[in-house]
Amino acid sequence: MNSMTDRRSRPVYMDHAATTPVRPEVVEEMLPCFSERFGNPSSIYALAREARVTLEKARGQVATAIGARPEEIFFTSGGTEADNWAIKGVAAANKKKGDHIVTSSIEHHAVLHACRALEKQGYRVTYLPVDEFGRVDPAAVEEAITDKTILVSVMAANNEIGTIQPVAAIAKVAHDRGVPLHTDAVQAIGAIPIDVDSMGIDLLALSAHKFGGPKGTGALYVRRGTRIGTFMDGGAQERGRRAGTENVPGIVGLGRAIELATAEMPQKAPRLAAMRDRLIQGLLETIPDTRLNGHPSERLANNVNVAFRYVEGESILLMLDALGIAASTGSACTSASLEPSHVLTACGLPPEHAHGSLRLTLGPRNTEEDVDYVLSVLPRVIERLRKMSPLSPERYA
Amino acid sequence: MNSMTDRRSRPVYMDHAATTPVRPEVVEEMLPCFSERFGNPSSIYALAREARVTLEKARGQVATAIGARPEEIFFTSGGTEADNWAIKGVAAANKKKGDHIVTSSIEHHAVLHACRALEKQGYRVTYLPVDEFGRVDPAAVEEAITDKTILVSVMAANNEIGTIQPVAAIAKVAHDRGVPLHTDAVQAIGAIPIDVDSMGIDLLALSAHKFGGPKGTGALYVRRGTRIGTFMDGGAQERGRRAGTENVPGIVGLGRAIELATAEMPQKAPRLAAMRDRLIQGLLETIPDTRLNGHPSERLANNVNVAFRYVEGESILLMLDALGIAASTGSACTSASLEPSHVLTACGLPPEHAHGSLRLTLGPRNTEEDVDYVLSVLPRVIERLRKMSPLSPERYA
Amino acid sequence: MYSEQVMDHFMNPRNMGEIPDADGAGEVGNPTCGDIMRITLRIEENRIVDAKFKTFGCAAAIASSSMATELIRGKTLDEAWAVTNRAVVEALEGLPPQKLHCSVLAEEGIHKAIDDYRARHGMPTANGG
Amino acid sequence: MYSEQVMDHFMNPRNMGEIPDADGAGEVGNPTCGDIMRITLRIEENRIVDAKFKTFGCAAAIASSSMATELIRGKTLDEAWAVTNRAVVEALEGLPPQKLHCSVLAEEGIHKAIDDYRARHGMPTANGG
Ligand SMILES: Cc1ncc(COP(=O)(O)O)c(C=O)c1O
Ligand SMILES: Cc1ncc(COP(=O)(O)O)c(C=O)c1O
Repeated sequence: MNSMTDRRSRPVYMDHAATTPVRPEVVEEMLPCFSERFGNPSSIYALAREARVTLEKARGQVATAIGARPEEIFFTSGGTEADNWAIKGVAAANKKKGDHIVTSSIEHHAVLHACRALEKQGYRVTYLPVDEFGRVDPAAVEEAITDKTILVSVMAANNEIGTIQPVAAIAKVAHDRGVPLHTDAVQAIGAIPIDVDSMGIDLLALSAHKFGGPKGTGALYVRRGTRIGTFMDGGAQERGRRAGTENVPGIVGLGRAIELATAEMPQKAPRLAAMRDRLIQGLLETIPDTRLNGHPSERLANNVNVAFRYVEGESILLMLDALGIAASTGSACTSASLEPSHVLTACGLPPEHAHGSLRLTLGPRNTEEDVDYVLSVLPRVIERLRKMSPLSPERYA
Repeated sequence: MNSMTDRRSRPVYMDHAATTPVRPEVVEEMLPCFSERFGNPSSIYALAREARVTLEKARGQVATAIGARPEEIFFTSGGTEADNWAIKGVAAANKKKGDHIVTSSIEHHAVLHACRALEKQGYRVTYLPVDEFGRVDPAAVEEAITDKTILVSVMAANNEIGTIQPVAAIAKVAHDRGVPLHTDAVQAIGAIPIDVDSMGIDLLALSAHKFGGPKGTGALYVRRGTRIGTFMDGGAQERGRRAGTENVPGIVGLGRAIELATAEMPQKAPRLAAMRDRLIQGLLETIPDTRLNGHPSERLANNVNVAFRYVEGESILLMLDALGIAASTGSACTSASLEPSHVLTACGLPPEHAHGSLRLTLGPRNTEEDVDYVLSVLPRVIERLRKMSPLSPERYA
Repeated sequence: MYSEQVMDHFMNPRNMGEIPDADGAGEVGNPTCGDIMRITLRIEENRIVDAKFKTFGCAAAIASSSMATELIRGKTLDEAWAVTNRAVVEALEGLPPQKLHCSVLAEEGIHKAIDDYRARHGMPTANGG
Repeated sequence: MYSEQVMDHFMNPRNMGEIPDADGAGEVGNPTCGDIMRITLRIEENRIVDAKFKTFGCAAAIASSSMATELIRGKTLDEAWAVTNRAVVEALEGLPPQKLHCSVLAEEGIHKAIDDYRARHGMPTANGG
């Protein structure tokens, strides 16, 4: 089938929720930190003081982006570490107060598996259900909180279906019961406005590679006064709260990337949303037995997630790849697994529909032609796979 | 005092134990991973498969460098994470077997503070003393091991005084009692030959930025069959044992750097050792009341650590800095602290001598002229500071 | 991730479709796990003269079905029965560990289709039916 | 890390040395902590006409001693007594938090040297001696 192997000259990358290319401006700012301004920020000579200055500049950039104070920002090796630290650190520091955590069933595995690790140590965790669009109900959070609850952790926006959570409302019910709120904002930074004060966020995880920064760098925001233990023990870096020689180039890249991403958000988001809506509408119109996963309006501007019945996601991905389109079935981390997405299942999708789901996540480099190309190619791919499939509308009729 | 503020045109960097510049060959190999081959290795399309291939190449490079199998190498965010994971991970996985860890009193804080964190959870830790040269006695390890011992952790070479430990002998006594051995080899990689099999190492921590690789990347070697829990929970990266999107550029840099460092070691080490010996001899000869810290022969080829009586380390550093020389008093991490180095204290140095210690650590870019310059400048610095000091030989006579 | 053979059989599957009025048919797997294979056979004089598949599943599942049908075409029923999942994997130049179950599914599908034919003709079947 | 004032007073310390046959002398700190300051004073008609220091310690300790001796020169004993560590820090344009104790040490050193003078002359001292 030759029409299925024609690659376009320029590949279409539509998996920005998995990772993004580092922006050239960001690489440029990182470069001198490798071999010239390479000092260890903990040392005291001039070379090292330069490194410290760039580090603190980046801390300020991150703080500004989320409305925090610089001394509330702690650099980590990425979103996963930030989530692990937030959850395990709060748990360890509040042992005397309680042993119960409230989270949702659609969190990223960085949160879910950190919670499972705590359960093995005897902590109790409530995994709240979501509605068909993937939203957590603040009233359900309120009900779940007990005298023993030490943390509520609900993500700002979901990585698979792009659903935006009512974080401010959830923070409010948590605070009414004296419980701090952690939010995994890895997908939200640069995509929706985040202000830790007005939203009532006490801890927030972010990751540079999701918004044009480098992989392996992230941050945890910790509101002043929040009780949290250390996760990485060792040297006195990050005011004694996160040990390990700082990844100076990565942190410099994070700072620049978050500054650019938040500054450009007002212009970028509507453009992405328009492309997103054209994609969603086009796919629903041209491909029968297709439904939209996630929320129709409370959704990230760059997220398209659709379920095609009777076909399986990985084979869609590989055919798209042969056609030069990079996409995903869910979170990249689980591409190797056989289980249907826990997020789609939590939204009530039957496993066989979940298996046939495709995620396209747009980025600033995507063009209208990219959208046209996907809309022209994807119906053929689905048709071809449906022809191979023993499942069919008749069979389910 | 003008002679104290003349900087040389080329600064002399002699703090390679704190960190090293990333080698140009390494940066070159990292560069395409930022914006071109930027795929998330967990995805399945071509761009991501490329990333996975480079990742696995790096894993092979690291494995080869220490005589391990690729599937025994797990990438981390640096030496601190590798040490934390080794110690906390083995502790968590062996709760039923025991609750006792044997380590030394001169470990890096990444090991010591991880142990302290476990003590707070109820584990027991033996911190073995060292002799005046900073060596751990394998017989003392043997004596310390009990039926409840689950791990022995002794560093391969010390970061402050450069003392090389008898790791193979220590591994033997640990194995005789069925206890696995972890070694912090952060300072040893590229400096002394390391072979996990012939040395009997079960877990090993390394960090790229100590041998010409980037900050924020390291690895933990875990011998097949070693019981260890996860430290970072989340996605299925690193075969489900270390979650978090892989720092592909960093890992690629680590792979190339370790390959270069181990290949060049036979040529480089003797050259560094010759410069080291000239420095040590020159300083001991020209500056009275000076002693060598660490072992006279079992020492890293690049490490000079001397105690100057009657003066304080930080003021030496700052004067050297004004003269264009970057050096350290001990581990960079503790430069901000007021306590004398725990390593020097463990070697039996009285605190006031420990306070007056200076570490110079050489690297491949250092030249004989650098050595000449330090030898010409340092005696003046010490003399000047001693003139300011109320302490003196007479006072202690 | 996948060998060239897998990619070739996935992108250009052999024997895709369904034989009308097949002499033997077998369906294995279930949609919950994301894998269903339907094998249909045309059998003449105890020999498989045509084999087709329809598969809902990943690339490995599609390639395994394609390769399995190729391997059994022209074989006697006993010969076809002896085509193991290992033979399918080898012919595909390997499968990733987490995808080996796809080749098992292909073997099971063939067995089920052959058993279906045997049952229809009153011959003894694997599950004694 | 350090202000320009600190670096200036560290690299070019004022009043470094020891006044022979000083009218008042005080030593504070201890080598275990890595800080010793020795202040010597020449006092005429209840006024500090000369002040010198010798310090074993970090740059902040040296700069604090240098600045403290500058601040008390020419002052009466009561005026000099009133020079607080805060005044030293301000004159130095700040010290890092973990180095503030150096300025405290300087204040203590001055008090001790003044008390030494007072004790020698039968005047009441801070610790009632
Ligand atoms: C919502 C969410 N949380 C956490 C993570 C983990 O971040 P990282 O890959 O930087 O560890 C990701 C992405 O992988 C994510 O999408
Ligand atoms: C011996 C030793 N162990 C561990 C570390 C920590 O490594 P990293 O800074 O990469 O976290 C260092 C250096 O800082 C070290 O010298």
